[in-house]
Parts: sequence; structure tokens; C-alpha cells
Amino acid sequence: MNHSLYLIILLPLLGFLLNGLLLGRLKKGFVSFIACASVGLSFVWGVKVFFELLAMPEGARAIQETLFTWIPAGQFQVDFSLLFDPLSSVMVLVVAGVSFIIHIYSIGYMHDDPGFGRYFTYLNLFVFAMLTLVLADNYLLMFVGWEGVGLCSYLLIGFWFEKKSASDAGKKAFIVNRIGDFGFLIGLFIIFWQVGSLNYADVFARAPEVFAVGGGVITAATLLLFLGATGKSAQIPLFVWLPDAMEGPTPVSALIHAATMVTAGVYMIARSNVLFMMAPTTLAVVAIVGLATALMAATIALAQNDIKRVLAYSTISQLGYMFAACGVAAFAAGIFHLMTHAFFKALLFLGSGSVIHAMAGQQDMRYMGGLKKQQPATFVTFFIATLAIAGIPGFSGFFSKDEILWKSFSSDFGSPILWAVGLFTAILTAFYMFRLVYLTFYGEGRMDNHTKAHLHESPKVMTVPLMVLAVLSVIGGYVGIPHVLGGSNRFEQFLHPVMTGLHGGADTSEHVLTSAGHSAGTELTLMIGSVVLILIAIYMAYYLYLKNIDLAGRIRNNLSGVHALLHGKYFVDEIYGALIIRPLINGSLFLWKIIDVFVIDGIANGLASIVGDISTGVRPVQTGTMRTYATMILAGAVVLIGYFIIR
Amino acid sequence: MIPIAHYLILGGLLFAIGAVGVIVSRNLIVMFMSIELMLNAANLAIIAFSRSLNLMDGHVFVFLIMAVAAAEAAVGLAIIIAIFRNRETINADKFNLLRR
Amino acid sequence: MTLTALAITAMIKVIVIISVALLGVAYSTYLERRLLGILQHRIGPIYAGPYGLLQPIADAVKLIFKEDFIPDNVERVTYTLAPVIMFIPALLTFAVIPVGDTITIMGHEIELVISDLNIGILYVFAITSLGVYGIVLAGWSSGSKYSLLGGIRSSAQMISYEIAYGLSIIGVVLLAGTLSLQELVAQQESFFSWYVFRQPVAFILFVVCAVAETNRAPFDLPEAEAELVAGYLTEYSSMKYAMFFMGEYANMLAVSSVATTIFLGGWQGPFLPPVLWFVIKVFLCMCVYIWIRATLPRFRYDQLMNFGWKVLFPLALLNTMVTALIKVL
Amino acid sequence: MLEVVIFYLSALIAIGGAVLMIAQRNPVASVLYLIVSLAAQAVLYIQLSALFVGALLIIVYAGAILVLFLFVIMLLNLRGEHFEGQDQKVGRITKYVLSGLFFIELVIIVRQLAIPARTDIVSAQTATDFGGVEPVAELLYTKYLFPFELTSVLLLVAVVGAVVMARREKSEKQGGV
Repeated sequence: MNHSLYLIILLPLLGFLLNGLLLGRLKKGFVSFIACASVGLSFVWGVKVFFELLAMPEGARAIQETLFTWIPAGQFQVDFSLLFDPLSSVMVLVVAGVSFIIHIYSIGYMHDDPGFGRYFTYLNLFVFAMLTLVLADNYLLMFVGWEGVGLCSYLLIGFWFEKKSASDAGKKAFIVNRIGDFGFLIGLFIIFWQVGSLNYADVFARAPEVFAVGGGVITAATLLLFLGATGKSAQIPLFVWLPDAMEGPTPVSALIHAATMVTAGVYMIARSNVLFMMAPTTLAVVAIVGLATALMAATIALAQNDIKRVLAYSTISQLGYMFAACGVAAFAAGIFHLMTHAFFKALLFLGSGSVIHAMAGQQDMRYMGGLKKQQPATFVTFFIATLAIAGIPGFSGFFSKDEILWKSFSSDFGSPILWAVGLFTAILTAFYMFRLVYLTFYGEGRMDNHTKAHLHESPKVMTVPLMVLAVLSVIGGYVGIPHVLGGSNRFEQFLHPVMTGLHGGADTSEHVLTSAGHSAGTELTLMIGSVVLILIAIYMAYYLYLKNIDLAGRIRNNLSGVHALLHGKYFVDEIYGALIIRPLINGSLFLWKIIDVFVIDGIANGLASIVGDISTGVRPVQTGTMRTYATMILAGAVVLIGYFIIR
Repeated sequence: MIPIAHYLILGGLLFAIGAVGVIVSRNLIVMFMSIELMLNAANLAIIAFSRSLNLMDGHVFVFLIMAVAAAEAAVGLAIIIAIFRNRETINADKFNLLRR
Repeated sequence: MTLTALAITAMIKVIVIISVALLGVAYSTYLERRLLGILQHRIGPIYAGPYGLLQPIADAVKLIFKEDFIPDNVERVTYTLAPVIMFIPALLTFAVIPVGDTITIMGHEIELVISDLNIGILYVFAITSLGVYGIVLAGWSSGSKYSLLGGIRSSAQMISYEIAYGLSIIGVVLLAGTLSLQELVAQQESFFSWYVFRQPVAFILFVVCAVAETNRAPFDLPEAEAELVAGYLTEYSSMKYAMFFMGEYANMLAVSSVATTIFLGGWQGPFLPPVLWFVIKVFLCMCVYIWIRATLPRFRYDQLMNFGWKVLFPLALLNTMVTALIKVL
Repeated sequence: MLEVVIFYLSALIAIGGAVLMIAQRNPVASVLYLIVSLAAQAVLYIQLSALFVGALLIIVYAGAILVLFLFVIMLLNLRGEHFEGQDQKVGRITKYVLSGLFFIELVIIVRQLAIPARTDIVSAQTATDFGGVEPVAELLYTKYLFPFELTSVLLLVAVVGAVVMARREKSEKQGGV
């Protein structure tokens, strides 16, 4: 049966080509129509194929389609082929769906921007690259998509390139990502070197034969892959680019830096679960790094005043969660959280975009407040998303976050410490998110009068996507209701065939899946406990930022050191500057001023002057007259013939 | 019967004279004629070989060489005319732009 | 036949044919003047001898005794050589013209041709193509601008018309399948097998080009008195001048002979001896030459070139192609 | 005997013509000597029973190419006075020595050649037919058809090229480039 998978990636590509090649010649309406329609159709096609996938028997849910042979080089062959299995189906639906909503939203948000056409061109290219990444059936093709999204991220962060901070942020994102990509690439080399193929199926099938569980090679390979993931998904130590990436248009932040691209790392690890399961050390590193990132980003978010930066750190924090899930071998939970997070974080960003739109570009929360009345639709949807991210029962975030917390407690790779850190982060999350909500939507307006008069609700084209996302943020979690709450965790079951690492390795699958050894009671207790703690955090936020703002100020003053540390984002950028960038610049300066000027140039100039001297000596031969040359030809002939005669 | 070598040596001599003409003469046209002479010297050798091998193919070669020579003469003379229009001379020693 | 006999017969043939040709050249001038006179309703030379038949001799004597004036700024060698170069190729043409059937004298079979070359036509072309040198050199070496212009004009004209001239024969050669003039004549035994009937277009082309090749009116631009004084002849006098004149008439004779041989059946003819037929045909051709001169006005130079390149050349090509096509079919 | 006389006479004329050609200051004389030399070579061709090619040599070279040369010389009105200036004696001698060496080398090569007489080949051409039009034509239109056709293309290109090169640009009259 032909599923025409290629349509999913071809449509956005067509949109990109059409918009890109006719850039500046199409009317805005047409541009946005092409862009939205291509992504929308791609999404529709994805849904169609998804249902075809569902119709298949559970064990055989995978559609593979080879378009052409990309690199045929002897033994090594890479096909341009696509794979649509449960894991990629989820990703396709999330990516295409969220992209489509954000495309619609962008029509309103970017309406007055001179770069309208360029914006949608980039956006379509991004969707193409992201879908390629997700649908690839081998690592090399995935890497193509991986680089493609990196490129689009660079282009879109620096979309307003005339602004220096924006173009700098774009470059920073690109460079930081390159470091991760480099690791990723080396990881791929190691895999290819050992396995001889980059096809998922081949690699996963042959991995158990080739690698020893916990062996050095597989650990190194997976660590390098994880390095790539940290770059793309903004984890310690490569997270520094994401907050700066907020220089891009807000829908871009929502699409790329919240919902899709940054989750590529999580997707990649989930996809490579077989490999990661064979390297427990790496798993531990992943879990620790994930949780550390989550905690650190959450604390930083406490002290930020820029609405988008808060959300950016929140994103980093949530991504940390997903990695933590992966680190405790709960890949399905990670993907689950990825999905719900895509909904509510996109919603949060879009909501903040709506706010910023109304505030005429103002992003500092200290100058906001009381927007509830002016922007009811934005407020309601934003509030729903906040509840979701905070983990209030009934909203999608609750299910996924709780799943992760439980897994980090109960999994073979988990421990109570991990759980405790995760819980603490969750509490912080609830706190800073409600701080954000209270500062923005409640209380008195602190903006100037001009802005105040300007306040308005965003147009329909922006609010409708918000509502759609709000609905998704609520119901998105119900696909994965855990057993303990009477559900059957269908999401995990759906993904189960892909998670071959869990039931193909040394571990017995039942052991991990049912978390034997821990009773349902424990799970329920922990769940309730965490909810209670989160509610308390919300109350604290309410008390500090709405009831008693002075207290917040006093606390800040009393803990000025801590606040400065948090506000300054732990000075990671500065540390990097001192430890890496400055030595690099100094080293480069040394290379330039000393090595290059004296040694290299010396050699080059010396050679040049030697050559010059020789040519000055020989130059008289070059008279420029024909007869001399003819004479030389004759002389050459004489010598040559003479040689052959004498020989 | 004259030995074939005689014809060949005659051809060689004519060729050498043509070569002298090319490198000694300053007149572009004479240089050009010397080249034609060299071509013909080669033709003579080819005809001689053709006779000695009792193969007609050499005649075809000569025929083709003549055609090429005719083409060459047409283009070459056109070039000489163009040069003369520009420089008012066809003294080969006056053309040393290649030097720079 | 021994080698000696061969050499002797060849020598005799050469002497006879050259003498006859020279005589023909001399009396061509007489013919021209008489015929022109008749055509123009005047008398022409009649006083030297009966019917003025001794006129050519009188002319020759006059020219020989004229002062041979050589201007200062001429290139002496080429100036002197030019008339000879003009004259000799015309005579050389006769070497391959068969003037009659094989005859038997004293038991020896003798072909009435100096050399039966199997590439006779090629030879004719090779020789005629040399004729231009005389004019070019005369024009150049005279050191006079009229001569120079006349020389340039005439060389351009001759090169141009030589192409159509050669191509016009190709049709005949295609049909005949031989380059030997001997065989060509043999193929034209019956009256209607003459190539003038089988290749009429080629014949017309040949005639036109031949007139141009010999620098005769209406193509006598090189010596157009009105604009170039006397063209390449300007600086010549006395016997050298006479040589040019003789060269011109020799050329006319040669061309007429070639036309006769190729198109008009050569020496073939009924009743009369072959040699006589040949002479008659050549005589008629000469008359046509003179008739044309008397009738047609001179071309302008650009008309002449256009006519050569844009009418005759394509026509000759077309004729060749059509003939080849018919031959193939 | 006659053969030998003809050969040496023609060879002498050919060499003499060639030498005089390059020795002349007057280009027209050069052309004439070249014609003489070529005519002598044509005789040699015919002696080698290459009738067709011999005739061709006269028709193509004497009849066309060299007329073209003369034509150009006349067009440019060159009389030898354009070529003042004297080579350095050393350079001149070097050139002659070089050419002499070249000739000597050629002679050595000819001497070293073991020239085969291909008596073993019983070719279709009889001795009388050798070098005639028909055998050459047969080769041209069968074995060497492609080069032959290429030659026609070459000639066409040359004609177009010559026209383009020699044409006076219209803008030239108006003082343009």
C-alpha cells in the first residue's frame, strides 16, 4: 500500500520554494495562504497516514518509504527514505499541527512586518527540515534535518538582523549548536565505524552484537550523541543560546524554541533508546544533566523580568525534565511530556506574544499588570496553559509531569533523590509561572499612559490559535492517564513497539514498565503530595506578587546576593566568556599577531620574493615578440629530437 | 627510382628553411608563408612515404592538410589585416604586448 | 613506338600546336577588329593586304619598334615578368586540348593532343588559376595607383568568378565520370549528347564566367578606361603591352577551346575532318566573344561582384546539387 | 636517368625558391619565389605519381592561397620599408645554427629509418591508377569520410572567422573602439 509519505515533507518544501523563489512578488495574503496551506495539508496528510498506521496490527506499525538512493558509495549506501512509526507519527503530528497553528497565528502577528514573505519562507523551510529530521529512517538523513532546523533557527532568530542583538543571538545560537552538532557527528562516525550502517533498523538490530553493554565505545558514542542533544535542546552546558534566541519573533520562539526544534534532542535520544539502554553511564549522565538543567533554569526563571525570558528558562527547565525522563529509561514519558509541553509552551509563548503585541513591543513584566480586562481571551488561554505547566490535576501537564516524577522515583535507573529534585523544580515552576501571571494580568497596570490607551485584544487570527492550543493543553494529557488513576497509559503502549531497548536488552521489560516493587499506593501518595506542594507554591506566588508586593521586594533585598546570582543567570555567559571566549580571542590574537604575521607571512613573503628574484632573472627571455618564441620552440624541438637520437 | 630518403631529406631541408624563415623574418606575411612552406615540406614527406608504402592514405592526409592550410590562410590573413588596421604595421617585432 | 619517336612526335605536336595557337592569337585581333567593324556598321582594317589580312603583322611591327618605356618607380623584375606570366598559362592550356581524332601517319598512331592527361580538367583549372598572377603583378609592380587599383580589382574579380567557373564544370564531370578531356570528347559523339544540351545551365555559367575570367567586356573592369585609365596596363608600352594583348587573346582562344572540348563536342562532327570541326567551333566561340563585346555595356564594379557571388555562385552550386541528385536517382 | 635529372632539378628549384623567399625584403617577390618552389614541389609530387594531389597543390596554393597573400600585400601596400631594424649578429647566427642543427637531426633520423617497401601489399590500385582522382576520392568518401566532412565545417568556420576578423567595424568610422 502506498502511503505517499513524501507528501508530508514535500508540501512544506514546495511552499518554501514557491515563496522563496517568488520572494517579494506575491501579495501578503497569497504568501500566507501558500505557507499555511502547505503546512496544513502536510498536517492533514500526516493525520491520514496516522490513521492508516493505527489500522495496522500493533506489532507491525511502521511505514517505510524509500524515495531514492542518496549516497551510493561502495558498501556504504544511504537512502533518502522515510520511516513512519509510532514515535515519528507522534512527532509529525505535533510538529505539523503546532506549526500549522503557529503559521495561522503568525499571519496576525507579523502582519505589519516588511519581511513578511521572508518570514514565511523561512518558516516553511523550517517545517520541511523538522519533518525530515523526524521522518528520517537513518541517522544521516536525520542529521540533514538536524542541520536544517539549525539553519532555520539561525535565520529566524536573526530575522530582524538589522538589530545587532538579534544577529548576535542568531550567531550565538548557531555557534553553540555547532559544538553540539560536532559531537553528534562524531557519535555518528563511531556508530558507523562499529556497525557499518546508519540505518536505524540495521543499527538497532546489530547493536547488541557489536557493542558490549556498558562498554566504552557505546558509552562514548551515546555521550557524543547526547552532546548533540544538549546543543539542540539547550541543556547544560550548551543552554546559553536559548534565552538569547528570544530576540526572534515570538511565534518563532513558540514554534522553534519551545515546541519543535528544541525537542529534537529528546526525540533523537528516544529514537536511539536501544543504544542508550546499552550505556547505563550515559543514562545516568542524561538524567543528572537533565534534572540539573531543570533546576537551574527554574531558579533563574524566578528572578527574570522579561516575560519571554521567563518562558525561555521555563522551556529549558521543561526540556531538562524530558531528559530526566529519558535518563531514567522512561522514554515514552519523555515523549509524552514533549507533546504536552509543545501544546502549553507554544500557547504560553503565543499568549506572551499577544501581550507583547498589545504592549507595543514591551516585554518587561514590571511595566505590565492588569491585562486581564483588556485581553480576556489571551488571559484565559494563558491561564489554562499556566495551570497545565504547573501540573494542576486535570490539565495535560499534570499527567506527563507526574509520569516523569513517578518514573524517576520508581524506575531501575531512578532514585528518590532524582525524584526530590524533580519535585522541587516542579514547585519552582508553579511559583514562577504564577508570578508571571500575577505580574502580567493582575493588579494595577504599570505601563505608561500612551501604551495604556493602546491596549487591545489581539485579532481573531491570533486568538483562535490560542484557543485551539488551550483546548489541546487541557485534553492533551488524557491519552496517557496512568494506571493508578484508572487509565491504561495508552500513549506508552502506543509507543511501546519503538522502545525496543526496553524489552530487547538485558532488562526484563515488565520490570520497568510496571515498576514492580513499588505499590500503587506509593505512587498515589507521591502524586497527591506533589500536587499539594505545588498548590502551596501557587499561593506563595499569589501572596508575594499580588497581596503583598512589598514583601517580595524585601525578600529580594535581604537575599540580594542570591537574587543577583539568579538574575544574572548564574553568570554562565560571563563564565563562558572568561573561560572559553577570552582565551580563544587571546589565542587567536597571538596566532594572528605573532604566528601569522611573522611566521606564515614571513614564509609566504619570503617564497614570493625568492620567486620574484628568480623571475626577474629569467624575465629577459620573455621578450613578447613572436620570433623569440618561435626560436625557443625550434630550440626545444632540436633538443628533444637530439635526445631521442642520442638515446 | 630515386630512393625515398632523398625525398625525405628534401622535405627536411625545406622544413628547416621554413623554420629559418619563421624565426628570422620580421614580416608577418613572410613568416606566414614560411609556415606554409613547412606544411608543404611535411606534405612532400607524406607523399613520399605514401609512394614507398604503396598506400593512398597519405594522399588523403595531404588533401586534408591543404584544406586546413587554406582555412588557416584565410583566417591568418584576416588577422593580419585587422592587425594592420590597428597598428599600421605588420612588423612582428613591434608586437610585444605579451611582455606586459 | 620507340622512345625517340615518342619524343620526336611530342616535339612536333608542341611546335605545331603552339604555332597554330600563336597564329590564332594574331588573327584573333584581326577578327575582332573586322567583326566589330561589321557589327558597328563600319569597315575596320582592310588596307594591309587583301581584306586587311596582313594587319596583325603590321601591328606587331609597329609595337616592336615603339619605345620600350619603363617608368622609374616600378619593380623591374616583376614588371617585366608580368606580361609573360599572363601569356604562358594560356598557351599551357593547349597542352591537354584534343584537337582531333587519332590519326595514322607512316604506320604510327598519333593522338592529336600533346598530353592525354587523365586529370585534364584539373590541369586546365590549375593553369587558368595562375593567369591572375600576371595581372596582379602588373598592377602592383607598375608603381601607379591606377595600375594597383586595376590589379586589385582584377584579382578580386578573377578569384570570385573562378569559383563559379570551376563549379560549373563539376556538373559535367559528375555526368561524365571522368576528368580526361579525351574521354569527354569521346562521350559527345552524337550531336545531342553534347554537354551543352545535357548541362545547359552549366554552359551558360561557364560562358559568363569565362568572359569574366578573360577580362573581356562586359567584365573588363580592370582596364576600364573611364575610371582607371587602362588599369594594370597603364604603365606598359611597346612589346610588353603587346604581350598583354596577346595574352588576352590567347586566353580567349584557350577558353574557347576548353568550351568546345567540354561542351560542344570537341572535334566531333560529320563529313569534315575532325581538326576542321574543332577550328570551326573555336572560331564560332571567338565570334560570340566579340559579339558580346559589341553588344553589352560594361558592368559597374559592385554589380559585377554581386552578380558573381549572389547569382552565379549559388546557381552553380544549385546546378551541381541538382545534377548530383539526378545522377544518384 | 631522366627521372634523376628531373628530381635534382626540381629539388634545386624548390630549395632555391624557398631560400630566396625568405631572403627577399620585398614580400611580393617572396610570394613569387614561393610559387616557384611550390611548382617544383608539384613536379616532385607528380614524379611520385601523386597526380591529383599535385594538381591540387597548384590549384589550392598557387591558384588561391598565394593569390590571397598577394592580394593582402597589395591591399596593405607593403613594399618592404616597414621592416627596418637589424637583429644582433649573435642572435642571427644562433638562429641559423639552430636551424642547421635541426636539419642535421632530421637527416640523421632519415638515415636511421628503415624505410619499408610494402611489396607485400597487393593493393587494389594498379600502378597506373595510383595517385589518381578516383582512388583518392574513394578513400575520402569511405575510410576518411568523417574527417572530410569535418574539413568542410572547418572551412566554413574559417570563412566566417575571416569575415568577422577583417570586417571594418561600423563604429570605427565614428571614432569608436
